Amino acid sequence: MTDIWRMIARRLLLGLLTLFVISLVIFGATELLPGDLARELLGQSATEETLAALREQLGLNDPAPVRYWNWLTGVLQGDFGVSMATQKPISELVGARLGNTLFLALYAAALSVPLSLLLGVLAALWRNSIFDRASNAMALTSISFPEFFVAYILVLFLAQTGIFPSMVRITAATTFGDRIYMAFLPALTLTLVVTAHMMRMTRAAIINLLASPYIEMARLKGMSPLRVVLRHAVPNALAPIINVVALNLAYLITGVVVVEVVFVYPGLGQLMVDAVTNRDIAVVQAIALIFAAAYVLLNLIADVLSTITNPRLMHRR
Amino acid sequence: MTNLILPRGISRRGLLQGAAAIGAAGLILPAGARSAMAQAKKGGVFRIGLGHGSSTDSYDPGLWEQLYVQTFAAARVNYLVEIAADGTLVPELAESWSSADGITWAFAIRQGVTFHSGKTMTPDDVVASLNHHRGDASTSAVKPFFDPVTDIKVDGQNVIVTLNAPNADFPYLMSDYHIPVLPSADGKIDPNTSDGTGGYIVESYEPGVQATMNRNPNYWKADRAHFDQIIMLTILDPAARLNALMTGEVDLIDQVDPASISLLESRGVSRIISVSGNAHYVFPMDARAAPFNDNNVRLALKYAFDRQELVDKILAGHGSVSNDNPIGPANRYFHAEMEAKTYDPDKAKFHLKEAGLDTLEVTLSAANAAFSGAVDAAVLMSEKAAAAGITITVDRVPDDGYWDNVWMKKPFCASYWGGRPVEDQMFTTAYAAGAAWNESFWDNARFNELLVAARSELDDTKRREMYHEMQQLVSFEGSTIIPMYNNYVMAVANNVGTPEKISANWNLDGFRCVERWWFA
Amino acid sequence: MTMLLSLIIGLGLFFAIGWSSRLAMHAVAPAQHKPIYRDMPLTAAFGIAVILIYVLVATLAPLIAPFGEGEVVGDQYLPWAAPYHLGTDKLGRDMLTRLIYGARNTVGIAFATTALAFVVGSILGIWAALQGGWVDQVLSRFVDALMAIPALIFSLLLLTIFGTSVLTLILVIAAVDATRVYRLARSVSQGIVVMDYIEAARLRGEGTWRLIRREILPNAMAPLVAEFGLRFCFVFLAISALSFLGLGIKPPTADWGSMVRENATLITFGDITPLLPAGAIALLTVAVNFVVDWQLHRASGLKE
Amino acid sequence: MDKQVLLTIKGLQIEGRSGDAWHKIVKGVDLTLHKGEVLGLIGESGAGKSTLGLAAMGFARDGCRISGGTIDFDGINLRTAPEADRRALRGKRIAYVAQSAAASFNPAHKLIDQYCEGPVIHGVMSREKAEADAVELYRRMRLPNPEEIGFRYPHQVSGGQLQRAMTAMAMACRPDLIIFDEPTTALDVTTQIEVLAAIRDIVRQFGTAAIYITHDLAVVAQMADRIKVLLRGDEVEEADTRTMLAAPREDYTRSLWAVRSFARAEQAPASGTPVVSVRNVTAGYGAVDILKDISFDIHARRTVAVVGESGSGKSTAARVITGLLPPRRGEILMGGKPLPASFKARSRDELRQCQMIYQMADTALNPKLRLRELIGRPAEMYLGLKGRALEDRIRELLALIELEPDKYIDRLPSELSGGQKQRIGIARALAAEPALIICDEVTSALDQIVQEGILKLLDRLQSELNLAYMFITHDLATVKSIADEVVVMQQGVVVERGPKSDLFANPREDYTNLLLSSVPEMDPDWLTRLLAARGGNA
Repeated sequence: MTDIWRMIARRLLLGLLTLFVISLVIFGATELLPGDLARELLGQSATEETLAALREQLGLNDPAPVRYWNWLTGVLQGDFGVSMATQKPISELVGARLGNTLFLALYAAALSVPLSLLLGVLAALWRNSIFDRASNAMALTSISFPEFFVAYILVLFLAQTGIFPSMVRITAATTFGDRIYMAFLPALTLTLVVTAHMMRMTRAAIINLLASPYIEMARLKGMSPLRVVLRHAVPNALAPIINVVALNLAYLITGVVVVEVVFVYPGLGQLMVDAVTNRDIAVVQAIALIFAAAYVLLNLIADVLSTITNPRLMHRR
Repeated sequence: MTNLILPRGISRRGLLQGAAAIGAAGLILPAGARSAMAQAKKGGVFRIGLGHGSSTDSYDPGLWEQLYVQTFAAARVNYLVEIAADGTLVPELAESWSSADGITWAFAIRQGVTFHSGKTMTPDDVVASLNHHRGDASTSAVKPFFDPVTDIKVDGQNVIVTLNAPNADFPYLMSDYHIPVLPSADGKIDPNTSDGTGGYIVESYEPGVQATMNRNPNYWKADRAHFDQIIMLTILDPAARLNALMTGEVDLIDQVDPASISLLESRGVSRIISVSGNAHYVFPMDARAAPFNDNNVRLALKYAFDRQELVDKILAGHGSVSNDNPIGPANRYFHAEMEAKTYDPDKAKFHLKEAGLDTLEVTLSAANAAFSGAVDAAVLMSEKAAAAGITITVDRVPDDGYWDNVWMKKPFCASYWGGRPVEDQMFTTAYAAGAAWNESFWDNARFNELLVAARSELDDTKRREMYHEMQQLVSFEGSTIIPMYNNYVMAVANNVGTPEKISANWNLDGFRCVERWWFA
Repeated sequence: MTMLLSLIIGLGLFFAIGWSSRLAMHAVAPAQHKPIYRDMPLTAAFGIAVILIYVLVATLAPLIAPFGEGEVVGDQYLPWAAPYHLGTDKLGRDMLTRLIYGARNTVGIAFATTALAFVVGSILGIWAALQGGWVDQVLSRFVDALMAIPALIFSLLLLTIFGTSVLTLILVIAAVDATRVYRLARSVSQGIVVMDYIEAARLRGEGTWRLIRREILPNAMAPLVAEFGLRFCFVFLAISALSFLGLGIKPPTADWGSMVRENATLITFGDITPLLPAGAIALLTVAVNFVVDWQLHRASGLKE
Repeated sequence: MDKQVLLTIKGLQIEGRSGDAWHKIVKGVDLTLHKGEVLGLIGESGAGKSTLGLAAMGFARDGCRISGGTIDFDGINLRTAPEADRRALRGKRIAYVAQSAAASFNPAHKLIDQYCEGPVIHGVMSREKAEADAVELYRRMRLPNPEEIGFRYPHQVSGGQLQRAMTAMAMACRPDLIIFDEPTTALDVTTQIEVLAAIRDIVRQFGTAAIYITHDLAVVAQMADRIKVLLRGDEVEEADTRTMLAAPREDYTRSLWAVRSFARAEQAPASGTPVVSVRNVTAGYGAVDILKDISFDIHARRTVAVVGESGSGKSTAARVITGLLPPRRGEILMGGKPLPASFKARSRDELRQCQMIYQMADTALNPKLRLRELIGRPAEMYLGLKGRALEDRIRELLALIELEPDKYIDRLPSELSGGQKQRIGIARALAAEPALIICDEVTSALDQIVQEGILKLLDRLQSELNLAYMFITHDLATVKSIADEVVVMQQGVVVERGPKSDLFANPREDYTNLLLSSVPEMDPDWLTRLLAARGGNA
């Protein structure tokens, strides 16, 4: 167990380093973006005079390293600052959106992970059968359409017929049940997008193991095909499966801006695009760090789970 | 000014007659009946889905710049004056205004109006609200409006504004959406307040997502603000907006994708409202830079594309051809008798030859940030120009940063104007030499001279002549291609009632759908 | 009923194309490779046929297309009737022509992008695996950091900075993809560098470049090719998603991703026009992956 | 042998698929097994012994099919019985013990869970009873800590113990028949003895019939009542063990029996400067020393065999000499001059002098390169050969290793047999024209007849080319046939070293003695005698 704690500690440190690098990359990139916050806020009607006044007011006239340093020292003290555009604390701005994003990600995961594992296991069990080929072809088809397109088609069939709402309107008063109902279409869209990948990896990971001597041994012990796959193959295929699930969960958190736009879902992706468009650098940084942290943490969790489920790593000689 | 209400299946004439007959008979309107002529009914939750709005939107009026915040404001606040649906200037918080010389303007402020907070609105609040846009520290987009203002002071129930030069149209400027009257303390307004004197009180607001407002029970206008509640949503994706309207999740959407208009109409769940006004799409050319410094080149380009095709394909017919004229048919001094420019490759070639050229190669930078369909419009122009020996290379640039990197930086690009209620404002803003937003960098001595003269000319006929000459100059010597006036196209659920006349001043009935419209 | 009918027609086409292409390839293939083709699954034969058709259409686009790429030939949204067999788009350009040129541009760009990503990603990945130590650590940590930034938003950022010419589009998507390729190439190579033949080559005193090129790369090809197939298809989707966010290929260049986007609203009304470019992408994706699956299956040697 | 017949196989044919064609693996074999009898199946790789063994369970591997003949197990026709019925037999009445217990135990589950799976699923006994039973069988298999060992994961248990645990698992349902598929091949000789003894005892105790598959005659001699010899899917002959050993009828059987007879002529004593000297080398990974102060010399035209069980450090010694693992202390001299510790610092000529041949030709040859490049590259690199000269040299080398140049020069390694691949490894080493070749277990993955060919080739090349060999092996038979000097290693220490004849005749150290005495002999009573000599059955 101490090994695991050591690994977690080491990975967390590395994760912090990653976050630091990302904050530099993002800051550098936003610096390179043409235009600045003042320009974006005033839009077409900006004049040099008003721009200068607004820049002064927003503190955009400091040199870039100074602004980065100020931001960094703030973050190190746990203060992500205020949105320069709205003067609201970033924690407040991002908090609700983060909750929404996590809700949608978990919702989609709750649909897609069991589904893809089930399909993957069945495809491996009945490999080369009609079921296997059909599910594979369907999975491929579902990932080969752009996300927004999948979303529109779902809206056409499921929202225009009045079964589900075509957009998500979440307020503080929305009940959990309503949320589940309203967010069904975006969750389903995401499910269609990520299921294929997870299913194919699950199938491949299991089939990869079916040539192992211990699988043959299990069959020679008279175990049924289902038991062979579930009891003997799956536990050993967990590491790659966990990894691909983690990767897709990270995607569900960080990569869903298009689905957010289509379903008017107030998540972090849309907020980040807004912030990039408006050069609201503090917000961009905060969200980039949240995304990166989600990615790092999910990968870490995946590695820890892979370790825990692997007796060779858990129980040393 | 025209007002086209295009109900599905029923001709406009038939509709008007039918509604009038019902009204005359004094019958109770059956549910779902057209209600254009009916009395506005109170009640209902009006849900608006707009293709604007960002998480960085703020309450600061100096920073308002798009339809969401503009309409959100129209629900919450009032202005000194209002542009009525017919384009005339009518009182709002100022009961009247007057000036003897066009330099000193007195606005008589209405009494007995209260803010949502319960505070009474006073002339001091008006002064503070105006001063928010003045001075070196001001970050307001309309600061230039106030540059000629030398003084603003309270005189009893009046507010006196003094200018440094006569301006006959100054009261019109006070209708600008940036300049609401907000509560003040110690001579300053709080730019981040949600308070106002308007018809609705903010219940919740999440920038870039949605706002919920409830009717102000103490609203001083008795015949306005009919809905119980207004919910404004940001729905950036055009298809999502259409879906929301078709599934009954919103009652009004803006920016209907021209391609979908006929399809939407055939669904029968909503009707299209298309309002023609002064808004226009433009392609400014940098008059200082070769080859655009030669008026023959500019004329060649003006004859080298098909304006009607742009109206048909980019606006799906919801607009009209413009003769490179920024002054629209809704303006008072619109010059309708100018020689019309049509697609004429021979004429374009002729002008090229005049400029000493056989062929011409130019790059047109466009992004849909300039206006919806700008890139397609550029492509269509490029296609047609080829016949005149003109190669227009369309450079699609990112939406992001368009106004910063392209507009007024690239010699030939796309842009738009919302139209201005008065000619002077339009010309001063975008065509006067040295004006901050003179996007074509055009500098015409005669035009500049006329502009100053017309501003203080009080004789209407003379003024009309001056403005006509100026339009002629812009059209045939100017450096801006203005192919079309674009209608404001919106779609509403069938049960939304609208006045017969819908303002062409700005989109969504001059932003005032929130207080002028009702549920039938 | 129509759905059932089209399903039957679709399946029929699939078998017909798969069957005939397998026969054709079997007939054309050199003698020692004949068994490969006789034994190939129908899906793979179908995939190869589809890819060949696409390549043919792409290379011969100017010859096949009835009109010019950006040519406005008539009114907008004309119905499917001669001479506009698939109707016209919103500017009145011939849809069929746009689709054909779209094949050329989209496939060309996707190929260039993927190829670039693979050259850069796999060379760096193999190098990192081969060197180990701090080279590996620095490269991998950096790639990790880049991968932690959502791809779409990262591309958005880069494209906004550098503009959206075809070249920058290729470079940016390739840069984002290269990180994924790097990860794969590295992990595959880590399995190879411990092989005795790599040790033998090192002991022989071979240089790094030769180790990468002759000793490791040929053995890492199978999974890299499989990934190539997937990445290749994701480029269309990336372009499409970017075009959704207002960036993408410049007009009047026809490109499927942008075409899907341009016409996407129509799907809301059940109009199938947007299905054409989307279907073109989907068909190619499925075809490529059928072939990749087959190749992987052959490479793995696993008898199922 | 008039006991009841348990298993009858008649005219069995099994086909395997390669690409799209089916070819015969087993070509009509008959087999009869009585209750309680142990049948030894012997043959080289490709003889079809495992396939036949699995067919006795009514099982064909993926890609194989039983295409003819009958399999009758205790009145049940295993070819026609429904799959469910066959599944019910497997593990319950017919059990299987695989070659590599380490690979055949599922790494995800504890030993006892895997033990109990069969009895519980087959409904033979409850989980509690199965656990108690497991402890009992572990005890009988003489596993240490029988109460606890079941609660370990496979990777926590040594290879010999795992093999015994697997035998116990096979016994769990008290089957009528067990198939042993090379159960001791992967084990060290000293461990092999214990496992053999345990298997033999338990089979006898329960009176279980068994098919014992192996390529090692000496082993089968200890275990089987009868022996059947297979060659490429055909039966060569069958007889009871003693008859078979004493008087094989067929030529092929006799050639199998004769394999161990090769021994190279005794060389003159070493003299002059050694090609390579290992001087007081201590080396290891991390904080652990694998090698502890070892020294030995290798002279030209002589073969030094480094012998030891797995983990003794013999391969590490090779890595130190090649420079892959720089030593912590001590040095390597080549021709009397010290070599740089790391191969990266060595000159091209120093690298050329010392070449290596690997155990697994499959992983030692880049599968994507043709023989031309595999063999030609060292010649091109070290000797600067190009074009015609290079082509000639490659052909010369192919001829030297007895492969027809025209036929093989453009082949890929996958188009060669195991022995041919190993020859390519030799040619690649020769192409560099080295002074020393390190042979790391080069014959242990090969069949015995092929092994002999390789050994003879190496012997011939040594005298023709003046080579020095460092021969790393765990197989004492190989040592006996090819070595001039022997270095015995145990746990990183050189236990004993000296000329082969001395060492085999008078081992001075106990460990050397143990090693030597553990090599099975082709005498059916050898195991019994040895166990008795070592102090009873325990």
